[in-house]
Amino acid sequence: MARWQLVLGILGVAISIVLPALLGSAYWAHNFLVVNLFVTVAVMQNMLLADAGQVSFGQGALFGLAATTTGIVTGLWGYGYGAGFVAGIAAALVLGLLFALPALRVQGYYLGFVTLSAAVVFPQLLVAFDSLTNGINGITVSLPGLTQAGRAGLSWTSLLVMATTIAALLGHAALRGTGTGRRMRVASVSPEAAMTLGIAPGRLRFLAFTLAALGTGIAGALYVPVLGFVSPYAFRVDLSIFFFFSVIVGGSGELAGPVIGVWILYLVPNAILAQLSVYRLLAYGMVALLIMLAFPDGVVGSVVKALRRRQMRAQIAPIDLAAVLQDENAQARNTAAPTAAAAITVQGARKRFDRLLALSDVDLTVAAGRVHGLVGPNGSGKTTLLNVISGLIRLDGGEVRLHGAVSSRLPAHRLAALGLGRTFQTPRVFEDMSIWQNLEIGADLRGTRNHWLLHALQRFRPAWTGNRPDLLAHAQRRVLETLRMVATDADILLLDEPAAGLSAEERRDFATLIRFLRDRLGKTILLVEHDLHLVWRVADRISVLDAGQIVAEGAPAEIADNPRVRALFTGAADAAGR
Amino acid sequence: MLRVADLHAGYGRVPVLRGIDLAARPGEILLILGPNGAGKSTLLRTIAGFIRPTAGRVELDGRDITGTAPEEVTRAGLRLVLDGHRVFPRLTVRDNLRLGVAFRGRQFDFGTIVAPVFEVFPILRDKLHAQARDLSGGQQQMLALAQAFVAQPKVLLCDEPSLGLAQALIPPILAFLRRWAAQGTAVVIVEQQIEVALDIADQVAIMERGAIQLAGTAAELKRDKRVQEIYLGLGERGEPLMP
Amino acid sequence: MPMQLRRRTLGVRTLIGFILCAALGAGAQPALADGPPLKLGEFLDLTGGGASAAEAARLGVDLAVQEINAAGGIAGRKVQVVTADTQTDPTVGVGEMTRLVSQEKVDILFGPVISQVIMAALPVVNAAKVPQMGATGSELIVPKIAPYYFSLLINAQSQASAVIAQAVQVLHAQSGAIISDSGAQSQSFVESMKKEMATRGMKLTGVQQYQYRATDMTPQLLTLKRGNPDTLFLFASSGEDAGNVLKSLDDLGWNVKVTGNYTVATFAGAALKVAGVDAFHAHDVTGINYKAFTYCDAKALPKPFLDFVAKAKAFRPSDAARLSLPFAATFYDGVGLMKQAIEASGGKTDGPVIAAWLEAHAGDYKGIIEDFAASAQSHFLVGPGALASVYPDRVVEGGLQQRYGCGGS
Amino acid sequence: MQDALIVLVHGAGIGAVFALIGMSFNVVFNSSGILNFAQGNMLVLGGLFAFLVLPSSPGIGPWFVFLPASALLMAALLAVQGYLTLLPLRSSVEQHSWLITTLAASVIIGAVLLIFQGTAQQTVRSPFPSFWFLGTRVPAPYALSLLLALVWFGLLRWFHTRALTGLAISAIAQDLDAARAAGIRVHRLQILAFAISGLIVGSAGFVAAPVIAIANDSGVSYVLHGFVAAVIGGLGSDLGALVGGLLVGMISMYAAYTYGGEFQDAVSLALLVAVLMGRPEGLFGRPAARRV
Repeated sequence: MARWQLVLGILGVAISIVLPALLGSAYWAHNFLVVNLFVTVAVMQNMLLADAGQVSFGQGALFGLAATTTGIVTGLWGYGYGAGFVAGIAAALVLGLLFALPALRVQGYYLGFVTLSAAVVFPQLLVAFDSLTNGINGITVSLPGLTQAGRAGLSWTSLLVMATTIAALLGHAALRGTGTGRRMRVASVSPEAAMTLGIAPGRLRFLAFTLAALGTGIAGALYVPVLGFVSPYAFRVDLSIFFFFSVIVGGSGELAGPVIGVWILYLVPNAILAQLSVYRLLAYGMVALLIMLAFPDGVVGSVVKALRRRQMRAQIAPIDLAAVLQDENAQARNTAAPTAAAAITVQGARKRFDRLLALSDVDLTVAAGRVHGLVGPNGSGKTTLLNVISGLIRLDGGEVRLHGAVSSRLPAHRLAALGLGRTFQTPRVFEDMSIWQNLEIGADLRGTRNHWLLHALQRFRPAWTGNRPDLLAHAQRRVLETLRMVATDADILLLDEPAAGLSAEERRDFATLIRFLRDRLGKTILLVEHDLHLVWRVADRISVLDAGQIVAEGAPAEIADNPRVRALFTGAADAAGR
Repeated sequence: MLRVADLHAGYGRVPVLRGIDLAARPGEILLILGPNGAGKSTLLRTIAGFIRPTAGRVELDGRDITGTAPEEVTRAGLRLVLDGHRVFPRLTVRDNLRLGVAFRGRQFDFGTIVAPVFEVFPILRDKLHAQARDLSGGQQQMLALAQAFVAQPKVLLCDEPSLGLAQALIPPILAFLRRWAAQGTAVVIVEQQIEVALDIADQVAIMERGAIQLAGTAAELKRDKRVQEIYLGLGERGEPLMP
Repeated sequence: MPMQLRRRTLGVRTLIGFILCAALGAGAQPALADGPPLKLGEFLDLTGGGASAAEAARLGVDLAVQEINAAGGIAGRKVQVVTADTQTDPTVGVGEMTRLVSQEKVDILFGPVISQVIMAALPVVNAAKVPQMGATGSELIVPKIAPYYFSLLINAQSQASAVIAQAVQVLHAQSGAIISDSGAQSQSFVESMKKEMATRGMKLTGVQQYQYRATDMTPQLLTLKRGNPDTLFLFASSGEDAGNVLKSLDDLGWNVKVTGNYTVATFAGAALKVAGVDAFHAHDVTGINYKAFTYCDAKALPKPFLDFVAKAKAFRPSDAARLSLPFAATFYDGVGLMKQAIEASGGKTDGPVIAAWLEAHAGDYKGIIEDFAASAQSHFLVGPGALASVYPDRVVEGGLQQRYGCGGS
Repeated sequence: MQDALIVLVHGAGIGAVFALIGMSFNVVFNSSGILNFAQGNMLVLGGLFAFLVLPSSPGIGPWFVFLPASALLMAALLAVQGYLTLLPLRSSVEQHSWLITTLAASVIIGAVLLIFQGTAQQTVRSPFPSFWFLGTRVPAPYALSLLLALVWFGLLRWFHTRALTGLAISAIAQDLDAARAAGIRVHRLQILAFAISGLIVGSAGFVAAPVIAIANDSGVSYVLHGFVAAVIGGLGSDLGALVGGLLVGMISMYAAYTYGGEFQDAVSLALLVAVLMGRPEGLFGRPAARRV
């Protein structure tokens, strides 16, 4: 799916640099050098926005800082361009890290405002600190060795720019194939799901800002040989806005989006309509407005969406539960027979949200290798308890132990690393990754692709790599999410209403899967479920939660005639309890 | 009257409703029963236009309103009272009521139109100028119902009106709905308080896993053995629950 | 479904529209100009911080070109104008300059009005050897790095000395404070001022900046007031800004004398609208202007400039009414000077030839401004001798200002 | 001390303009979660209207006639802009499109101003004389802007808590689903909210015309300061915008006084960062703002 975009992008970059040089058009050659520098920055912005979910309106400041630093070191201090290049990138990295700091505290457009502030103030500060930056006069840097045209009309600068831009595109595509890239996208789409997969979103935000700063910094350092002159007026806030515009207009998240976006927004007003002079700004605004009205998902984004709609009817290899269930390797996994040891112990758990007491003094023990059902009416605190155990919510009082060790003060991603897995009420399946990648995210936690589950499913790999999960039916998404959790090698599984939305037949299959996980793989399972039939069918033990308290507990047969349980079936508990 | 035919819907890709057929006639109360997660709320939200159905048809007085925006559905005369006593917390009781009637224009006298409400729920008159967030849960539910009442809909959908209410409050609220229906409104209630609710209902439908398992008049269903077992707690121990 | 279908076709249509536009746009660019027309590139900062001056420059150039074409062109060639907007952004400036010299293959260039932009574009101009006249004040632009570039503006140094001469000799000021906008032009003047004050032994009591288009400068002025300077040096990039400084002075009730620069005089019209003539009187505001745009006796106004004003008003009435006509006249003169240079060089437009001619003969040209001068050492076409202190508020026809010391106050 | 007072008085004057922009953001934000980037240029258009209709020495009569005209004109323009901004949001999940459409609207207004007015900054004279207060002559438009900000604050408060339509708009902000269930036409009210924000900036631009820069490129600075005011005060809170605007005006003026004009923006934006880091929901904001 993404490959044609990558090819298109790289071809666009290469042709735009080589062709004008061959034709000897100094104008287009220069324009496309600038355009490709901007494309590089926009690719980084795209990665930051779409892959890491970070809104930055300040990338122009990073670009400008790298360029200015390179200019100072090379042009004012007289060191070589190499030194300036390195210094420029280093400066961009420092500012990138400064951008990442607020990202730990604020997100979304608020983060946008913070970075926008930096972009507004940046050129003013360049002027204010003129003793260092040469202020308003700017810095002239002549690098004839780099800028003179060589073979086929190409200078070293144009080769460097071409290599950088292509590397940025390739790097972005490659990042998406790596575990880190996958984790980044997971953390951006659903931070809580990410944490339960052992991912620390804050760290990935830092990484994303750093990578973006690196790419933007290289582009900024290359600005110096391309323009030969650095001055504050080139790095006004408009530039930062332009980068953001380009990504959206091209299509946020699409590999080729930045190329198309920059071409349209830079070339249409500045080159194609350049003669219009004062009408140029109008053209810029109209182009952006019309594209958003005609292509709400950006140019490439809307094309991709249309193509995908056409592919909707394509055949897809279903996720075959039987294949997993019959796997020989899997059957050998169950090393230890169920012991009486407690896998999860909750003691005196208390949690309050504003006026609502969600958990009041909950005690719960889940034996290793067993399925423990947790039932109760809506709003009784079941999901809160799951969130507490999986570390997404901090307790007000009491504690949680996993295998005897206190866990309630550890963050979710640490618990995941310790072998705790969970699923969510709506399956957290990541739409913009292939089905296979969705599975790999699980295995990523163990740092290996050499996972028995992946081996067992190897024969599905071609089909699952080519297909995105948005074509999967709900039940299959549920299975996929569960398999992904299995791929993390978690030994304690928390399932949050897994049967919701499944048909009767699908529920039966899912019950088989739960039993398989317990009997063959020796997993401990805490099952929150409204479908009491399912719970009674698979659970070894059941706790009933109501208004934040455990009101009944026992083996299924023991508690079936408990009035609280009867009430659950009829719903009478809701009013009686309050 | 409200007619729903072969309705399918869900949240995103999660199917919740699987071919629902039902009808609600003026003057009658249709009670929809079912365990948590059966899709009752989804059904009401789909009828009211909040969820776009993937298939099927919703008709109001013979007019197709499938996929119509919720505000237009309300204006067409079908009013949903959301679950969890959803009122506008930072507005006063009076303003909440005024908003309920707002779309009907200005030719209505506020006093006349809310009089029947205050008769049933005098507490609302006492707290007329209090902010809704300062009301108790039960009072908020009364307000939510009153807000729907002043709109004078042809069809009223009510999602768990008794949820979170003190026991003593439930009968008057249900009685209010009964009287309301008697004026010629078709009322659909999703309820878990079946002992009480069954008594005021004319028709009953039982939902499980997104489909209607059983439907009939209240009298018929009261006699049905399976309903007695499961929903009225008259059955044997847990056994029938495990197919 | 029909809804979606419609949206998609709309998208496709828009896309096709853009491609067509792009194709037409590209096709519309004129081919090589080795034929008769002589191409004049307007390289101007039409948007961004330098815009109001650039517009006036454009008016002067366009008017001159119209007259020249009506009279048979330059060396028998019709003049064709190609306009480029630098957006006051060096990055764009380099691109536009490349377009002008390599795409449009212009023969001569006019503009810019911002030093930074020409600094960035110099390598391109130098390689193409196109003669150029702009209006920049930075002394960094010397013939060594810009051999074919001439400035119609007095350089910052000359301006600073004229301003300080006025303050010292006429006002007998021994100390001064500087207020300016943070724009490029003003900052380079501030630098020159600091140097010049140091050499003259004048005390600098404070320097403050305001953002271009600021409307309230009271905080900066309050700070400067604490230094109690004899005079306040004002460097503005727009008349409105200058007017707002005066208005803020009034708000504070600080009756300091104000010595302004060339811009304060040239764009005084706008400043008067903002602050009113009383403010000019109250602060005894002076500015620096080209002698050609000044008068002493209201009954003996300089005719060349008045003629220009009449022509400009007939040419583009609305522009003439709102733009600085002295600034326009400067560029009008520039085109005339360039014409003479080309015709005297046998119709050649090579940078080295034209530059050599201008260095040798610019002083001979008599336009509205009579005392042009240039040399191999300085490409500033207007020297300190061409300047005079003026009352910016005593304006008559077309922006002529009364010289300081003429007539009573 | 005297100096500081003067600076603060002027800061409050210009801060009132920021507060008005901030309040106009809130109306739109509360109804749709959109932040309208074009608001700065809309303010400038209000000022331009004053320039076009008021004679060079205006009387008080015409001023009072044209003030509502300016407000209504801008309301109509913003309704159109609102319609266009909401258009792609209905057909796409792309949550960034409004950002582009509003910024593009801002660019287009600036470009049209450039084409018809050139780069000149227009000057408007106030029919009201300046007056002396705490040792400084205060331009009347500052006082009028402050008055207008208070009036709009009161009007908005009344509108959101008394008027039926205003109640409906605040209902949208409080519970979107319940509002729709009550038959409130959300889309129309969102457009109406755009129009109301037009009333605010239209009147603000007209009243403040003598003290703002009416030029093709000055909108960005106003929109940014308005944003900072609204965000510091807490997006959605009119009291926040009022306090935030005055705070930003006074602090940026004070920064110019103490550190110099080149650090004016740096200081007010540092204030923004400081507030966001310490209290992300703003001084008077409620945590977790709702989106469209």
